[in-house]
Amino acid sequence: MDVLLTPDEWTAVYLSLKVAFWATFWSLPFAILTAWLLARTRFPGKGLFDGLIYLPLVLPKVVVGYILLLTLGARGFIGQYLDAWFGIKLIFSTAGATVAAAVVSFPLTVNAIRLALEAVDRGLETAARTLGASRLDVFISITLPLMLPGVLSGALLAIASALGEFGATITFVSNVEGKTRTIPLAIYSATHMPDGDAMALRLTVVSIVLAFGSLLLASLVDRRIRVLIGRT
Amino acid sequence: MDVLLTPDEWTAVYLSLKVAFWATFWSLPFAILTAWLLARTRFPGKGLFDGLIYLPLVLPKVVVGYILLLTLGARGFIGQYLDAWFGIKLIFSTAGATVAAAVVSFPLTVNAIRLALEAVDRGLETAARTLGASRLDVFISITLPLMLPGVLSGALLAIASALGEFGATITFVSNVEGKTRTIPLAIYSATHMPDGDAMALRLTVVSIVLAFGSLLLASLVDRRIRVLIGRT
Amino acid sequence: FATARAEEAPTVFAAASLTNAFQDIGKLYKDETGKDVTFSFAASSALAKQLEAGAPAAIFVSADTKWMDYTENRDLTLKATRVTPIGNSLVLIMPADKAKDVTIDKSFDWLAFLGTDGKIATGLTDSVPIGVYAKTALTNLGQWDKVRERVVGAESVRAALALVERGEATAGIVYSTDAAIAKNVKIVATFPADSHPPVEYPFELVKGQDTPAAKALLAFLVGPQAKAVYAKYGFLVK
Amino acid sequence: MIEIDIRLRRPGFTLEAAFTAPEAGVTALFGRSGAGKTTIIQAVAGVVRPDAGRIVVKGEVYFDAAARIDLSIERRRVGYVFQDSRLFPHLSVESNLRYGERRSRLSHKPIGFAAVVDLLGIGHLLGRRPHTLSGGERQRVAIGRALLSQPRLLLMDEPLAALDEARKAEILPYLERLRDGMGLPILYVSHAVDEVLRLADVVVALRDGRPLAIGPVADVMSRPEILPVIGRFDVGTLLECVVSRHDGDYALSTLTFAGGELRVPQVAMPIGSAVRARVRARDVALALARPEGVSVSNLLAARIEAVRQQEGPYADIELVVGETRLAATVTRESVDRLTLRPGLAVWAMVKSVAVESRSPDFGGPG
Amino acid sequence: MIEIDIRLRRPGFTLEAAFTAPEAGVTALFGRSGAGKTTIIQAVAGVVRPDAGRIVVKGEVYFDAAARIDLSIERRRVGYVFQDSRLFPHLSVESNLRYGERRSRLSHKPIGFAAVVDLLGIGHLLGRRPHTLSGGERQRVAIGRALLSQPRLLLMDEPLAALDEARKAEILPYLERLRDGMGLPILYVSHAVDEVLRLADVVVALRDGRPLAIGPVADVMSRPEILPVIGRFDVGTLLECVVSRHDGDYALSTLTFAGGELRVPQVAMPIGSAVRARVRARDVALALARPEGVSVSNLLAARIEAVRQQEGPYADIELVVGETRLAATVTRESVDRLTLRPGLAVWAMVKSVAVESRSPDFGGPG
Ligand SMILES: Nc1ncnc2c1ncn2[C@@H]1O[C@H](COP(=O)(O)OP(=O)(O)OP(=O)(O)O)[C@@H](O)[C@H]1O
Ligand SMILES: Nc1ncnc2c1ncn2[C@@H]1O[C@H](COP(=O)(O)OP(=O)(O)OP(=O)(O)O)[C@@H](O)[C@H]1O
Ligand SMILES: [Mg+2]
Ligand SMILES: [Mg+2]
Repeated sequence: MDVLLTPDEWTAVYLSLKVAFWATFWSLPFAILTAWLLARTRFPGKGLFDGLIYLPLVLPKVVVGYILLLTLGARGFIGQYLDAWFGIKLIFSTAGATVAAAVVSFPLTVNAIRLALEAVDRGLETAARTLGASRLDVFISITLPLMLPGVLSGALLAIASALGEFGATITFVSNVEGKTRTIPLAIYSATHMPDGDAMALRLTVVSIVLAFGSLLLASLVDRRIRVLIGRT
Repeated sequence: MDVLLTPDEWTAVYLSLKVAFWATFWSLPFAILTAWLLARTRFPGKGLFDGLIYLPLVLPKVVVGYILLLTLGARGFIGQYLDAWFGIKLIFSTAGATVAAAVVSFPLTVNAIRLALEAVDRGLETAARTLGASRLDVFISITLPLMLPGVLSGALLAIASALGEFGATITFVSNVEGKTRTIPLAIYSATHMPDGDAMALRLTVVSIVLAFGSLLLASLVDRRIRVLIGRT
Repeated sequence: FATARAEEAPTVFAAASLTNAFQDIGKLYKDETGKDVTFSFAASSALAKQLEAGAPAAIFVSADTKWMDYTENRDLTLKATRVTPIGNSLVLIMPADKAKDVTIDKSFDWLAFLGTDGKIATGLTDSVPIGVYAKTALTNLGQWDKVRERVVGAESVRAALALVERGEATAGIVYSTDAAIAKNVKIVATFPADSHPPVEYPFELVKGQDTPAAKALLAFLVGPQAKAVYAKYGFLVK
Repeated sequence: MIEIDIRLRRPGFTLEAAFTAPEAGVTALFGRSGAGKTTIIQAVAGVVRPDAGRIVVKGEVYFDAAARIDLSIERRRVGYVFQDSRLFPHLSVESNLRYGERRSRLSHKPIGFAAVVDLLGIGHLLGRRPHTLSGGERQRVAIGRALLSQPRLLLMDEPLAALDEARKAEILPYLERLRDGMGLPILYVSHAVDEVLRLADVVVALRDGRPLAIGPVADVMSRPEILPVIGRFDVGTLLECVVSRHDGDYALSTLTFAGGELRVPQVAMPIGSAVRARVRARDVALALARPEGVSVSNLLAARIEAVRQQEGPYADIELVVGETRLAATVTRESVDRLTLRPGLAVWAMVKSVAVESRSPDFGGPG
Repeated sequence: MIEIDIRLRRPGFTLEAAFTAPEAGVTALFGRSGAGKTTIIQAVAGVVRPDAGRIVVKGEVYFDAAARIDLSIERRRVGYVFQDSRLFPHLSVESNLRYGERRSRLSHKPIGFAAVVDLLGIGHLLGRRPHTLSGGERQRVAIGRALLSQPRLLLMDEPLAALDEARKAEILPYLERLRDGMGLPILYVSHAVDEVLRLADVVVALRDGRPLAIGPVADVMSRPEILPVIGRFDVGTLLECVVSRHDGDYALSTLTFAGGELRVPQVAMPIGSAVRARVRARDVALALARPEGVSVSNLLAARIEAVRQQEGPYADIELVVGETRLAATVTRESVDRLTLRPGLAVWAMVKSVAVESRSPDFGGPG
């Protein structure tokens, strides 16, 4: 395989996948919860909350990264406690890259899930409750399966945008070899080298392959889900 | 108002709004068409098409910008004809910034619209056709209104991500004040100036205000739509 | 669609690190001649690629010689017009409250200086010019292999500076000009001039855009009034 | 003429239906749940594509697998009342009603908005959104919407199931008028025997996707093989009659049929009109001698043709009145007590008669 | 005892309903489309919150606006068959059926899976997804799902409207058994008078959100003010009877009531059982003298109490048979011809009788 990519590049690919996977994995439950709060509940300050969710999308990613630095960096006003209490250092670490990817993709995930959630017929939820299911039970047994295509779509967007995330990552965790150097960072570097075109191209192709791979996977899963929930 | 922002900053804000608006405006019909193709039709190569749509999301924005440069730049294999035939030069132009923003936000818009489209009950479309409406008529009179929340959500995402777009813009159309220097580019420039921090902060706040503004607008419109289509 | 027309104010493609100096000089030029200048500040690489794609800029100012060579080699800029009026030096900085002066030479013990977890912030070491210079310098000092895992590459020199300002990185390698304008950081050492190629900012006219106006502007950018501004921002003026 | 001859396979279900329906009349699709009634209607509407076969409506080929013709849904101009009402949630009731009306290209719209709204009693709902309607209200709007699209063919899938008797009693005569006055053919699915008997000219009884019996309603509804579907109490005889006299004082009319006369509640039709009268077998009692002093006003001299004992308490008696056959159901005990037997002359006492408004002119079943 | 006393306002509609339903019996909600039937059921299920009032089921307070009690839907343990079937599209038919069953906390489940599947004839559908079901199949699964949740109270909103007669005839006796054998109270919405008469103990007739009449089914269904709802042909009398004899040869049973005897198709109940017999007014003919040699097996000596001429061809006759009142409908012409008048002794010929399986023990209406 070394014919195709250098070991460094393989490292970047591996790291990208890891970051994208974990960013999506960890943010999904929160995204579902957030989407549920936005779609199915009313609470004071909901408008503000709704706005906050979209912020990472509106702000330049570099600013997002800078805000992460200010808050979650080792001297950040949350980061210092993470460090002091749990010994968690996000800055310059893969974990930090994951957090950056998760934050940036969060609004996309929430939006996709929310749309799917709003499309779930509330009459079915009511029917489930008359059959003795609690709210939580209804959510797990009815709502969640019915909104799976949306969750999947959200996860796909999350993975895709995590794979493409650059600005927030580099600003927050910088580029440490083997720790935070994801494909976009490698590509960015390559495009800034006068002789980097070949490398940039290779990595771009890898990105595309990964994207198609995840899309393919997603559409396979999606088809199965659709067959299951009868929306073929 | 100059108390708040310098004229240069106002220019950036105005430009950002203009770019975000037109990017969304022009891409929306294409996004709707694409979503419709993906959700309601089958054609050979659909998987590939589906994948292509998501590419701008997966690739680092700098690469997207670079690809735009290669294709739509003055020497690009499409750009040269744009120039020769229509006298359209995208580089340094607001139009180019708009194209960059539109390309980057396209997958998000398509995804949101597609989810909404898939949630539209096809039984209603069938019913409309038995009442004498052609496919197009059905789409306009039934499908489109019913998926409006999704279109709105897609437009919001598009505006938000256009407001935050940096990498593709600076790579494709450079950073020219009054033409392509949107808020994110202005923030970038500000961070390279000694007294830039205050300016960067001001512009960040402006971004946030704009985001909340568009969200507020969207949620007002959304509520009206929901009342209209009886999904309160 | 708006189109860029040739008779408009000439556009100067400049490395982002020149932002503040050029904006001042732009104002001086307007005062002097009544004419406008348009600047586009971005990474040298992005600008070079835009030139390659046919961007109608008049003057290209790169943050290193490599990208200027790149455009020259592709016949995009006019080699004959190259001037290198300004340079910079590489310095080691630390947060002001932790600063302790050191001397950098081949025997300097970087690991001891950084402590167990410490990091050095600079630009991306394979692409961002400051990072490339830093890597070359450390290599020439025979230290690169020891510290490479401690080097964090930021997207720009400004981002590296921020990491030091915030105290996230123990130290940083930046240009002296950046260090001069930064708050809360202190220069603790300057890299020996022989440890890296000279930091230079070459200026060239873009091929096909060498109008009298562009030539006049280039002359102004390397003229005495401009040099005063460069000096003010800490550049080495030749 | 409406020709339907289609085949369609689904996992565990095969539809194979061929029949011809009258061009201006009601064809009832009858059968138990899952028999394929909705599927046939969907095929005619173009919502479902049969695997093979032909569908021709009034000379226009809707579908022909061999000739690769498959007319698009909207060009079939059918008014389809779905089993679920399918109102457009984003449109007001009025806009729902107008949806098809606006799209109809007829310059003269024979089915008028005001008339339909009035008939269906939905005038007070016009400004409302569908999600605020009750089940029956929704169904009425759906019927109105289909009618107002000025269809060439009406497809009705259990349209009246959710409605109360009083509303049904208002809508049925209107459907009869549509059928008669406008020559609008109707394919009608219903489980209600009353509705079918009242409206239908031709009945297609389906079982498991295959026609069990096809033919004029009078024929089919009295065949024993469809008893499981209609339930035995509703067996009866349809008599083709002519209005011969009106008795305004008592609000009665006299109908003449081949074999006698019937006195029925006044029918609003001129003398000489052809009507169809339905006599349920269980509404016919027998007497050995002409009963005197009874409230039953229809006494018909009859002869017993056949006596069929059944399981349970009942026996089916086949009578001939003049030239007309008449079915009666009595207990087996009565058969023995009165020694009813073929050939015996008896009096049939017909207590109540349901009268349909017209005589059918069948398109012969295929 | 089930106490319902609720008020609820919507634009253009106000529900104000107070009634008490028997703890173990069927309460039918009767009324025209839009009368508020579904709204009442939804309030009991907790799907809709009344503005004020109380709902108490079997001693448990479901809702009490004053005491700020509003039991959550899932804790009400109602089995709700919705007007639209609301099957879970992502679950197989079997999983739909099991959904509520699994969530029921009863260790002994009195309503068995196999029995319900068998009754509803949905065994062959268990592996299917709801979107492949026909309308009637869907509704049957919905009924099964509600039953299997082992409810404390069954709410049925037109559950049988989409079903064929034969299926109805199978399901109705099962519902009767549930009612009788398990003491399961049922709130039942239906437009079908037959179903209501057969199942209901108490009828609540609604108009425009307000009860028009509340009471034992025999009472309410014969009141003239509800005629517009049920249609005049279905007026009748309910007789409380005791099974007194079986005649196996003829498959007949004899019922005794206060005033005489009726011979009816054999009922599968031991001698001495209380049953309810229903005689439709239009199934009663009158004779001045005892008719001889007629197939009608029920001849009751009666006296005319009242004669009410109506518009149209009919007159309502109120008879007394022994101690029991019996309604008859004859033509006005017959009244004149036979000079029927109060006080006259006549014979009532009752051709057919529908027998319900048990005698009601009403929870008195509130
Ligand atoms: N959201 C709403 N806004 C206004 N009116 C409503 C709303 N929901 C229901 N209604 C009205 O309340 C009344 C009662 O509705 P309900 O569904 O209880 O009727 P129903 O008796 O079940 O009728 P059906 O037999 O047609 O199902 C109807 O007139 C209906 O139009
Ligand atoms: N997608 C499908 N896959 C498998 N079987 C199907 C599918 N769709 C319908 N069926 C079956 O086809 C048969 C006919 O369905 P159809 O809807 O025509 O019945 P119907 O006569 O209208 O019944 P009902 O009176 O219950 O509405 C049913 O047995 C149904 O289960
Ligand atoms: Mg059907
Ligand atoms: Mg209802």
